Amino acid sequence: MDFTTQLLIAAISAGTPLLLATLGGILTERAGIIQLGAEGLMLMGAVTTCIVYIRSGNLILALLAAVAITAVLGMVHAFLTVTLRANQTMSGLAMTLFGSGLSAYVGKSISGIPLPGSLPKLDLEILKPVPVLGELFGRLDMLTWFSLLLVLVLHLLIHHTSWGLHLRAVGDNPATADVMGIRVQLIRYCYVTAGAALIGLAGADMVLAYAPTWNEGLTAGRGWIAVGLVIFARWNPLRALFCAYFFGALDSLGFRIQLLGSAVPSYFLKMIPYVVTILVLMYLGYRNRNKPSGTPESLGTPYIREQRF
Amino acid sequence: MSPKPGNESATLTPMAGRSGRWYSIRLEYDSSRTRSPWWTPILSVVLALLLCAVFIAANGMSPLVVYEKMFRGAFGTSYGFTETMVKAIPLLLCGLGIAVAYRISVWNIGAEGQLTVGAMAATAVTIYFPDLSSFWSITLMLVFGTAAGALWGLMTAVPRTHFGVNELITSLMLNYVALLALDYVVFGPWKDPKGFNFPGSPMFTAAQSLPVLGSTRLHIGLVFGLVAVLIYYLMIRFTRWGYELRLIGANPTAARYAGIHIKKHIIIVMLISGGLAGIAGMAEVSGVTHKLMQGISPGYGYTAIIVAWLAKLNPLGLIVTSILFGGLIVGGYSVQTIGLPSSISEMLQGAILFFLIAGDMIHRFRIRRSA
Amino acid sequence: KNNTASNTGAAATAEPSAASTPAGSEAAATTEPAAKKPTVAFVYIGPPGDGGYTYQHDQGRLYMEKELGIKADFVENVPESADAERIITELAQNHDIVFTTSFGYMDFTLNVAGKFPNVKFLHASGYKTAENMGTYFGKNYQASYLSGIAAGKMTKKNHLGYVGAFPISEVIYNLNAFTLGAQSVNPAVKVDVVWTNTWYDPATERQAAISLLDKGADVLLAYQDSPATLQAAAERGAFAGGNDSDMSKYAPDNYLTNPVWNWGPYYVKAVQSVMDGTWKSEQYSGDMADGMVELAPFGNKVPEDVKKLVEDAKAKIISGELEVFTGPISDNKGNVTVKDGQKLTLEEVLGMNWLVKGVEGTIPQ
Amino acid sequence: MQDPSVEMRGIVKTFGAVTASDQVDFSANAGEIHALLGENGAGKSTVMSMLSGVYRADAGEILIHGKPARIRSPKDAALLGVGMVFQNFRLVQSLTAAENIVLGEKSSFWRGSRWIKRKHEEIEALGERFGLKFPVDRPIWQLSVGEQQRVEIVKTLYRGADIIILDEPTSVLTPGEAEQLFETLQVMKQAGKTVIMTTHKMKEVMASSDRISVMRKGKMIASLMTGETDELELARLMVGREVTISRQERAATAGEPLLIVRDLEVAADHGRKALDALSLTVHEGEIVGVAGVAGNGQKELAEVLTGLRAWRTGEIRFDGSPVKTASVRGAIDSGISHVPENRMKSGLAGRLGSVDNLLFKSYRSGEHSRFGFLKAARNRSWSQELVRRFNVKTPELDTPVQQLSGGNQQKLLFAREVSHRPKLMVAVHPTQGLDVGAAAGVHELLMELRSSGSGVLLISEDLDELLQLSDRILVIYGGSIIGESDHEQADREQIGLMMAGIRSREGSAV
Ligand SMILES: Nc1ncnc2c1ncn2[C@@H]1O[C@H](COP(=O)(O)OP(=O)(O)OP(=O)(O)O)[C@@H](O)[C@H]1O
Ligand SMILES: Nc1ncnc2c1ncn2[C@@H]1O[C@H](COP(=O)(O)OP(=O)(O)OP(=O)(O)O)[C@@H](O)[C@H]1O
Ligand SMILES: [Mg+2]
Ligand SMILES: [Mg+2]
Repeated sequence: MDFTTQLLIAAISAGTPLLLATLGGILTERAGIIQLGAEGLMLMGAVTTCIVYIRSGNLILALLAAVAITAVLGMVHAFLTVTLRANQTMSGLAMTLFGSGLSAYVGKSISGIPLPGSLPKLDLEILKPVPVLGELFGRLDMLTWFSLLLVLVLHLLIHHTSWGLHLRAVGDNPATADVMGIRVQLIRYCYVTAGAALIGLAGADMVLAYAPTWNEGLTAGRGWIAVGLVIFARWNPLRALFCAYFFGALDSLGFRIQLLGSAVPSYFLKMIPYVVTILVLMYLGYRNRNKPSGTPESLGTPYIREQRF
Repeated sequence: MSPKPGNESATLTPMAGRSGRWYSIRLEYDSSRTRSPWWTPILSVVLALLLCAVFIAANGMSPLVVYEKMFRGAFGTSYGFTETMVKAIPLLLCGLGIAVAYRISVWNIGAEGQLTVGAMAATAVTIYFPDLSSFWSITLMLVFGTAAGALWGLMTAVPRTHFGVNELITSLMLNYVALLALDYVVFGPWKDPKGFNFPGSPMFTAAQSLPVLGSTRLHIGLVFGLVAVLIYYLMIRFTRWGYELRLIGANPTAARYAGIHIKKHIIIVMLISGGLAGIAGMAEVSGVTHKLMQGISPGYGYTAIIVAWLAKLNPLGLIVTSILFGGLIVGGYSVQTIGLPSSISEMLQGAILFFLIAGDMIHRFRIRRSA
Repeated sequence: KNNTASNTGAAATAEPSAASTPAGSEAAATTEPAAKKPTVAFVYIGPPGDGGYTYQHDQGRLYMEKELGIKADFVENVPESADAERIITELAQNHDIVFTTSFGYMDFTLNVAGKFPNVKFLHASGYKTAENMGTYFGKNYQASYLSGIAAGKMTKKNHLGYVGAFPISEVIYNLNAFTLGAQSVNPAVKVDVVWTNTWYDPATERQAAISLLDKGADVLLAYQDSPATLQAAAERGAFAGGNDSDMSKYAPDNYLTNPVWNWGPYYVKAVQSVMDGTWKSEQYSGDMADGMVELAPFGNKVPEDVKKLVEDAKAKIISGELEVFTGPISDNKGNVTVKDGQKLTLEEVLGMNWLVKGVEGTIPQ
Repeated sequence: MQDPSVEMRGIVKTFGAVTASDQVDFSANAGEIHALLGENGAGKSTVMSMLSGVYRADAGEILIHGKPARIRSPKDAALLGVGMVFQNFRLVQSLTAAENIVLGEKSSFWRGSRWIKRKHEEIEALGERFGLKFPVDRPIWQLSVGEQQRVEIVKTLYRGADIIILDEPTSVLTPGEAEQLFETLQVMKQAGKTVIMTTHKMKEVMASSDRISVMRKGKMIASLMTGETDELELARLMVGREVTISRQERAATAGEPLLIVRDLEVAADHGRKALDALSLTVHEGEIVGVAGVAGNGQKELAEVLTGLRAWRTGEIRFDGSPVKTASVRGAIDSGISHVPENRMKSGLAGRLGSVDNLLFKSYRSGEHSRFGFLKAARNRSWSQELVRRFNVKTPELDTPVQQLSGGNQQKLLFAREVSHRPKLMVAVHPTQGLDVGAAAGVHELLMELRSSGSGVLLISEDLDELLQLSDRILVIYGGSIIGESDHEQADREQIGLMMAGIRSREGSAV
């Protein structure tokens, strides 16, 4: 295997939870609601998976539980921001704080206990002989395949279906969507909930794929990275794939450069993704200064039917 | 956020009425009620305590005992109280900076990074000018700390004003950059040569440390914070600049029509915001830890966001909320000696914020009967 | 009871902590008068459930509680920052002995020790002491050396990998010992090292491990708090070990072994000596001989001959016949750092700042 | 008499203290074009919004085709066959015209290219039938206002509405385009639809409708057959008293040239040309009116002159010296004042009180502040004085101005803009949303400015207002001035032609 293939494999492995969380963020924000609670939701997803998996021994049940719990938390966010029209930034921050605290609190009893198993891998024997693809896709786990599938599904959903059209309309101009008979608040609830569930699944993936046991603070800031990636990917699932893997690759590249005996301190290598994000966003801002930016136009503003414009 | 009042029916429960007519009770949203009552912060703290009480009780402990312990730990003894104040200092300074920015809807979440670079710059003074007199080292540390924080704020502001990049993202990313830079210096160039290779700068000398109150750890940084609050209060109330911020906050479009350069103000506000966090960083190294090390801030920059919001960006309210949160953090550790994890304090912070933002909105709804 | 000059705690006298009261009275009922039993507190860097460093301290605490019939308090997740000083102070107000279990507490412990002369402070892994403050730590590099022997025998490619948290002395001397151990049985072996700059972040640790595996290492050791390295190695069919505690439960078939801490006996001894009034400030350094440092049980697939080899070396270390850092040792830049026959003093080990020959990697400056 | 297809009885709607619709009864028949006439702010949009489900009535009932209807959301309304073209278009800018039209359609989950192609054809055919043409596959932000309106109309037709409401459809159209719209309405009428059109333009009503309902201050005043009434009666009903539209006699006061603009070229928000070689002159003591259909560069012209927008090429001279860069402060300091188009959006800060709102432009002057500190007490008494002099009705000086009535808000704004004796006033739609009395007050203020020697550039869509006040009327089209006529010889028809882009035969552009 050559260096690039190895790096790609590592990028997929490091990028998958980021991808899931970013897709969750994209769904939420496409509907016009800012989601800064990703870190808290990921932690809650991870801890729920661990508790249920350890108690029941059933992986599917554990994943379902993680999705269910984070979906409920998503509904809390939706209730605050959609129904009560509370400040979306603050609601997200509250979610992150509460989620970190609660996950540490409820996870006390099971921390350090090994999970009964890990994610099943799909062995694709037919792919094996194919040079690069075989190595890349021959042995990916179930959630990685799910995330890849999801990218495709969401891309098609957003751009080629009636639901996607509704979603885009709600995010860009809820007043118009409303008069066209689209149930703005309902759609917002649905997508905020679904988005939160996906972010929770990202947390589940982190614990299942990386560490076979729960410990508080397991995500170590990945949720915040996902928040950045949503914007970096400019609310597009296909771009999210590349951005998440790009971050994953940089994560891994740092170690590979260390191993090449580079004199550059690893701290600077680790800064790259953050600095690159800012620079790329600045470049895009400059390039698109005369065009609609691609940001869901109503992002951050609650919709009130009888409010005048 | 729109300045125009509007109304909307939120919920409806139709009831069969007489003669074919139908009636419903509904909640109507009235966005002109922007000023929420003074008691919402208090109520939200109470409700958050109640919510967490459920979790404490589920852990088989009496919430009353726990809260009493927390309160005692934070405010019950003079030692606890001075420690609460020590915690309140960075919260107050960062919270103030955040409040300035939020006044004109600049969502700075980068106080953490700004604080960190402030601490680093202050430490740089001790490393590169080790032999200055007490007055000069403290002054220089203050100047450097402020300038570094302000620079970090500027790096958030310029992408927003000149490239249209959302400041939430920039400030967040810069937090990580700052923390990595901190790692670099404490493991690399500024590592204490006599420190057995452990990360951290050499200890500051007495001349490089802020004066403290008696044998406590309460340092002069508290005065920085209070002075900053006072200046901020006066500026907002009585100066042209305060008036301009008020206009931008109320209606940015109108402010543009009044000849106010919003971009310039975003930059100014971020310089101040970052500068104040930088002072907090300087005060933390020079007043409390007396050396630069990893984890110089256990998340002050993030907690300060809640502190500012809970105070409704009001300078005097900030003093109260920063002490409250200082107490929450201090008390959070105290409860551990009776076997409760410290995460309860984080949960409480999150819950307070949840209830606060909900409470701020709920009072805007009123019940209405309609056909 | 120790009412010190700066003891401001009304809480301390009027209001003993809720947890220590029942323990005290229970003890009173069984053996000696309660007044003789000291109150003990621990300051932890992580949560006891971390399955690693703090977990082992907590096991030690529980052992001590059982042995002496004392109930000890603890405060977890104490950052190595300004908070530590307050927490240590608070604990000093109503405890007789305070164990601070992480390096970063050193200066804070020292500060507090100055204010509470009647309280005994014991700080793990540091080097500063005072009249009422001692230090304790163990030569876990001895066990690292033994892990190295096992790894050196098990590797098929003569290529080991080491995931280091931070380039600090503690990690460096363990890495060096590991390398020396491996070289003692397999002179051709080389060790690649990467620094993660985090104690606990499974995602990052996994990437570090994968990078090492991709470069060809087939046995890994991780000086980290999560079992992520072990999991990554298991997926590739490689062997790995962790740190601080027995991690075999996470992947029994791919587990090698690693150093583990066993603090219990020391805690019993220290508290007992305070009870007896014989306590003196010292820099206690435990080792494999007194059992503070141990080697975790081998994984399922470690062959008998390898175990045998390790057991032999262990016996020699315990008997004092074998000392890990005995010259000649040269660093990986070609300088002779330990001359032939020279043995490094504990101080020199604790300040180690160079990598032995055979380690591929650098200490970032 | 046939059964009405829409009937509204006793409809009440209040917004805070404002009763926008007070016991309104209304009915319209199938196959008729029904005009709802009323002043700005009379409540036309409010009543129609309740029919289309955007607002919910506080009281009253609605019958559609004779059956009581519960319209609680736009969706309910759509199911009952009610479609509305809003005054501010409800279009998603980032979506194509076709996507906007099919929005909300539940059928066909999958939207492959075949489906899209079929829909494009369907929509084009529908447009063809009613004489409405626009590019179906372009995003809305690239369409002109007229095209956007056509999209809106096709949208209602596509959704099968048989009750179609058009809210102020002609305010964004040229007379020619309006003519075309009325033809479309005729086709719709022929097809048996109920067409309801709100407007305050009596001429249009007379020319195109079958029946007319008149609203005033939230009340339904009358409902008449078009054939049985005339403009004068309508005007009386609409404003509640006799009005005569006449041109005032006036002395010529024009002096030296004050503002000279030469060959100005300005870019709009998305990079297109908004002003193209525009030239004009305003003299001291002169009111220059700018007529034109919305979206022809009026907004940009006002913004350039008040320093809000930079220009690419061209030359601006004000008060004898050249203006070099766009600067709002520069404009304020050199004596240009500005009454912006939408007072609550850009003229006032609704959450703040009168003092803060009055200080907008002058807070930097030595009179109101010193060393960066505001002279609080002085500013209060100064504001008190202005509020008194301009007769602004406000409970207290600190009452948020969003609680004032529209007329009082506008008075406050004028008080501010006039208080520092401007040399030039750029006024954009200054009487929009005001009742006759308040509008007359504004007109008086503008005339006062004129007689005191200031220049006024009056940008308005209200031709009557322009004809009444202006010394000269310029017509703006496609970003340039394409015609001019002076007070004496101004001719509605000619101006209307020019607004459609047809250049006057005799005169060329200034
Ligand atoms: N959403 C709203 N919130 C508050 N007040 C409103 C709202 N909608 C309308 N009003 C008020 O109701 C009154 C009637 O407004 P409406 O828009 O119906 O008038 P209109 O006849 O359509 O006027 P125009 O010709 O200017 O469109 C006005 O006083 C307006 O201020
Ligand atoms: N949002 C609001 N909150 C409180 N009071 C309001 C609000 N809007 C309007 N009012 C009050 O209701 C009254 C009527 O307002 P409205 O805008 O309908 O006046 P109007 O009859 O249109 O007068 P004008 O001709 O001056 O526009 C005003 O006197 C104002 O004080
Ligand atoms: Mg209207
Ligand atoms: Mg009005």
